[in-house]
Amino acid sequence: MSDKQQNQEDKFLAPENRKHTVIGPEGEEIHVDPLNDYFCQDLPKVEAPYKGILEKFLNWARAESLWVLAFGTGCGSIELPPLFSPRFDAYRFGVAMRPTPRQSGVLIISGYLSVKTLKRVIRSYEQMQNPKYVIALGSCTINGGMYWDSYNTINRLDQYLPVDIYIAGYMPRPESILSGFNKLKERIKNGDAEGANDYAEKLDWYKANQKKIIKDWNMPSYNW
Amino acid sequence: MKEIIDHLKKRFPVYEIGEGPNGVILMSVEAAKLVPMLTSLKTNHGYGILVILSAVDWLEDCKFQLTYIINNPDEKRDLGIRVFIKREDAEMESIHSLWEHAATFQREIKEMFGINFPGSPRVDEPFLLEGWDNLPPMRRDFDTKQYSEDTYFPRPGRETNDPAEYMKQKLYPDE
Amino acid sequence: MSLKDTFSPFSAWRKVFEKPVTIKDPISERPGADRYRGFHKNDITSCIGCGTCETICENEAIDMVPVEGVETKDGDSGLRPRVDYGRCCWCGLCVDICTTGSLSLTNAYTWVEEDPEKYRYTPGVDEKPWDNEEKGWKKPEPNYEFYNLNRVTMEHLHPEERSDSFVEMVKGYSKEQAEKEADRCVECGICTATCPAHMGIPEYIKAIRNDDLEEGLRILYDTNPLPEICGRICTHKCETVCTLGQRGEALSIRWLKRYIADQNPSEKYKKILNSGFLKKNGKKIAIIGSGPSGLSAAHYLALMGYTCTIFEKLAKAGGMMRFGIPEYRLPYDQIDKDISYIESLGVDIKYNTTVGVDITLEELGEKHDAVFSGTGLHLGRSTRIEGSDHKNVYQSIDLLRDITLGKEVPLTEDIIVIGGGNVAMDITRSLARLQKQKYGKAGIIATSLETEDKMPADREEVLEAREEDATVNPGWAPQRIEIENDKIKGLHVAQCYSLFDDEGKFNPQCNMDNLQFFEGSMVVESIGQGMDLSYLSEDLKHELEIDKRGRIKVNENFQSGLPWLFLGGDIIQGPDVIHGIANGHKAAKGIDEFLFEKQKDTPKT
Amino acid sequence: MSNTNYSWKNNRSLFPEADETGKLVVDLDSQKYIKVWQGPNHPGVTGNMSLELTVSGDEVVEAKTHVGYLHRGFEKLFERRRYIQCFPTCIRMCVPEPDTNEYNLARGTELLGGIEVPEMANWLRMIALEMARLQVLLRMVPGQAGTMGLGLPSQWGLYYRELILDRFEELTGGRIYHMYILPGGVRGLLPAGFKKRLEENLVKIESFMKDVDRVIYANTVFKKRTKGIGIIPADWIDPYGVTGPVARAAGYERDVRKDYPYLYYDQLDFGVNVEHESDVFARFLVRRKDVDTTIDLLRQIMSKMPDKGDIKAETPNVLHWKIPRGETLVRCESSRGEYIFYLVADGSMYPRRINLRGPSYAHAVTLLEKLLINANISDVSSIMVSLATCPPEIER
Repeated sequence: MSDKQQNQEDKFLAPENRKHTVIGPEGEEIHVDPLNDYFCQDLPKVEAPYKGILEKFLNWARAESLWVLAFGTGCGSIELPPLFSPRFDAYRFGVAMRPTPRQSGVLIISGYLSVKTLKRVIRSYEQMQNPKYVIALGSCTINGGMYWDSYNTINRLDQYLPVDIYIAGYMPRPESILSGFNKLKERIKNGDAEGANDYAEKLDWYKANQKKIIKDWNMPSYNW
Repeated sequence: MKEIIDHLKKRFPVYEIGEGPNGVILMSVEAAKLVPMLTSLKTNHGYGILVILSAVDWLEDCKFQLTYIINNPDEKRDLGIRVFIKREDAEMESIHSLWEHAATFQREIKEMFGINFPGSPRVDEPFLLEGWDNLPPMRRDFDTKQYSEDTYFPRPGRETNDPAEYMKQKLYPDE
Repeated sequence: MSLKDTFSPFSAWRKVFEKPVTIKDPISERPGADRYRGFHKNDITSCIGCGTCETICENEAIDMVPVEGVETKDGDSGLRPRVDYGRCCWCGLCVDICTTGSLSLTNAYTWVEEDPEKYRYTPGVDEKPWDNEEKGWKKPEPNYEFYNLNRVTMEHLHPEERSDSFVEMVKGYSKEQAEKEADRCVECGICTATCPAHMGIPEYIKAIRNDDLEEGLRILYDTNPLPEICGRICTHKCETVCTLGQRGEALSIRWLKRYIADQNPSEKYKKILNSGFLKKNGKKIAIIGSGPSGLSAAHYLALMGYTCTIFEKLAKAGGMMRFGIPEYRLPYDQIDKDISYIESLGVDIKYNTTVGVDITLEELGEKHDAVFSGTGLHLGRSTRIEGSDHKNVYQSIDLLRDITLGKEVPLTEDIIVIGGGNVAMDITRSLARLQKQKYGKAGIIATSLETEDKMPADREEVLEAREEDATVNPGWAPQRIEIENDKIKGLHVAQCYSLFDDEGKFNPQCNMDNLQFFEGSMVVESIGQGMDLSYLSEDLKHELEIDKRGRIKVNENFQSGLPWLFLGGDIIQGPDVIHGIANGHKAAKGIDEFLFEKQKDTPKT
Repeated sequence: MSNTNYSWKNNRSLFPEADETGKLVVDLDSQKYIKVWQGPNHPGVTGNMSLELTVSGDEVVEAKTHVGYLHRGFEKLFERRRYIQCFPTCIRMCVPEPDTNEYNLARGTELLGGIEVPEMANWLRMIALEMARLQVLLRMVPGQAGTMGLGLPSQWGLYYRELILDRFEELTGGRIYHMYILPGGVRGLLPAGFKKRLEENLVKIESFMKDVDRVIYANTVFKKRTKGIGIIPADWIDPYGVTGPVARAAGYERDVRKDYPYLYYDQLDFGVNVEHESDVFARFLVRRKDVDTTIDLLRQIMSKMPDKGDIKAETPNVLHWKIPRGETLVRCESSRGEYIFYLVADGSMYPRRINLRGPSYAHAVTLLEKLLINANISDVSSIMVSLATCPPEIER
């Protein structure tokens, strides 16, 4: 990263994330560089599959417990609560909602993403542990949908995050979403859902795209 | 209703008085007289609710219109007051001292139209946008489609034909 | 707070004993409701590719794309909608506005893909699992339309008022009516291709909506220099393909054109059309015949700077428009309005000059740089049945000409007209008017080979003729004219049940058991016209290629075998005003091209 | 200013001092306060918005709402859409209850364009609006208990809401986005047997509401956690533009259906549900009573509406419908309060300005920020839900 770029980022950096000095309880000065001290510096790695039956077993296990991050990013999130209600009961398919990214394996992008949300979504995605998958709901994630000419929503999600499954519909019904989960399971079992590895591999490309539109990037480049 | 209009006519330079299709009385007033007028309506005539504070960009006239719609809950009546201000360095007196939640409206208008309301709480903080570095988006000279195409670029692979043009190409290309 | 409040929540346990409400797996097969707005379906055979769905789509989700197996033809653009499910929001507005009713939404709703590029498809062409789904969103019923399917009624003079006078019977639209009618247009532009002159129909209708009639007139004159005339008597092929006609009544394109022309006063034409000063290029063109094609050619040539001279056989200009169409349909002052504008561009009309008699075609060719001939079809055709050589058997075309010229027309109290075309209706209605004027009542019967539903005349012409007390009795083949003591007694006819044989040749078949006799003392034949090419000398004819039907062969620029001779109008394309205008326009371009090439070839002196 | 639900007497020293302007001075470096972000990804936040809370212990000393995560620039998009094209867009301005958007925009367009709506269409609009209100309330009433960990009733509520959504699907062809009300009328008559099925659903919902009463209303924990929490003083109602159930819970008889009757609400017999305590519990109670009112209204509408009739008035061709120059204000009562559209037409095919002012615009920004001060951090989401915060209508 060039110095100029670094300065560019510093301009937006939140005050608490800038390098600063803290006075300790005994009066000693502690110099803090939050970006280095508080955040992990390791970049994501491509995880090679295990060999043979072990990988198959792991994939089966991964497919049958899809924990979804409860992050309603767009209007599609109105169909997520019914999915977990008694009528559609996604739990019986091994799909459950989790409140924090650290426990979740599936990120549902439920529709459009404004630039402001995209920033949070990227952060949430990067905080999630491997194996992780992204499901995109609705037209908006494919080619802008309803908001194709809006100044504040992205048009193509695949430019910013690796997407494993797209579900058509505006918004998709719970039944649709369930078949999306089934398809995702199939892909995982076949070992095709390699979104996370793709993200690790092409991290520079993704980051460049993300930074192009998030003009006040005030967080570490990659943080998990 | 007539009394209030007559009263206002006497005290303030109001013009363009007319009734909207939904029974809303709309009138225009000079920007300088707005706050005294709203104060008088609020304290003396029971117009205690600020329903909406909205801005309209009349690009062709080089003017911004600010519409204050206030409501009298006892008489169940709405009064719309329009103010026209110039588009260059647009600035308007803040009314957050009359209605506290006017600050939210003013903050949004500042961000979306670039009309400044000096003194309004948190008016300079971004409200809906983050890291915005272009024209205020609600101004009519900001082209949202162009911006979207340049920034978020649509998925390629689409092409369309105008039926009339296409038929010309196919049926009578040389005429 | 009471004890009850502490224990009451435990009643939730009651639910344990209730039947579960969970939908059993496989859950994704649950069908949507009958009206569900799911994925698109299109009946591509009834779709005409008008693109209205594309226009209304707020997300620009629909593209019009060419489809294999669908041909571009009159009334069908050959395009079909392709939907991008990266844009669609399933609001169903495209279905509601679909002019043909071919587009609908099914109640299928599950489509999962890994590849976002796959979400583009052409309904009805790309096979999808829901193609045979019957349920789903269709256009709501009843009385739910996004535009008016019915025309604004054009006011006519009442039959009683009009049946004895030659006053124009169609009143024309008022401003409100015209704007309301223009509002119906969906701006698809399918009509433009069908119009022989390819007029910018959606554009001038838009000008009416915007109340910018000057702009409208400019658009009209781009392709048609006779809007007053066309606005009244055009055969409006555009209206036959109008997409609104798929489910309702086609737009009254002709009347709207007339509205624009009527509302612009002729003295303003030059200013509006910006034709005050035309630079002359010094080249001279002769035009034979002042019919639509001749006038059209003269207009466009004059605009290009040529000096045009029209040679007209009769004392007035207009050709068939003036002498073949009765005044109640096309008033003479409207013809004069259009022609006087063309004359004001510097076009010279030499009246009472018959080419071939007063001046030969060869002479014209020598004196001018090029000659355009649009002499039209002015010879009547005879039925050649027994008795048709009687002196009281007339040709409609001759009678119509005489009516226009103000000559005394032979008239009796009972007349039989043979023919089912528009000209037959014109003469029937004209003679009925004259009869009313002379005898106080109409006694005229028109008969044709074609049955009522196959008559070539416009439907409204037939109905209006009946309103004016003329009898129209179609479906009879004339057999012979009964003559007694040298006077016509009537016409024997036999029922005609088929017009064409299996090979499609004209070969009327009659049922000789079903005969009828129409009484009458005068017969008018109106079964078609022929061309008079006597002005072409044998030498010239030799150099021209003439096909089997007697028509002279021309290239796409209407240039004949003689490079300096251009032909157009009825003699090339059959009787139709708008074709004549289109021919004239194209021939004008052809002449310009020809002379430009010629000038390039000749070395400058 | 002070809304002291909790006594600060014991640890007054922790509460920040106010400076001369009355603004609290919170010095984060003093280590007395922690800044907590609640949202946008947080189970206790309705929709996609965030609260920036500065807490001392578990008491909030400063709150800031951050919105804009759902900002799509609707009002800009309207500028380049024809009137009819605004409809699919406008319904997305409030996701849970889209019908009020449709109605307001259609009504505004009709008022400015001078269109008379057929009687049948107006009755059908009322059915749609009341069904929409019912389905939101079925989420919101049990959802209030969900904010304090009692998630079971909201799960039930979601199922009963599904029943109404099924009716919507049948009537309009869409589960969430109905696109039913368009300028000039509506998009379809009631399907055969609709009234019967809706009545069956209403009966089920009524019996469900009894369960809600047993499990939530008559629940010691719920009462303890909601009574006296989030009190809005009565004199805040007007200056903060508070409307709907929140104003009614403070003793104000405010209901657009009564005050500014639209459609045929003046022909129906219903009362305005009022409570006086103005706390979370009172707001819950108002909404709970609203469910009954809505069910009653639906029954009245079904019995009073005609069986058939025109569903749409004749409008100009929607592809180039020019609305004459004018301004209007349209309001209707949504489940959350007064829902207002301000329309400016400039005589072209495209609206000049359509401005939405939903109840959350007033409730969830200025009022919520003020209400959260002194509140316990565990009550934050409870207060937020009780104000019926709907972020998309703030951000648009």
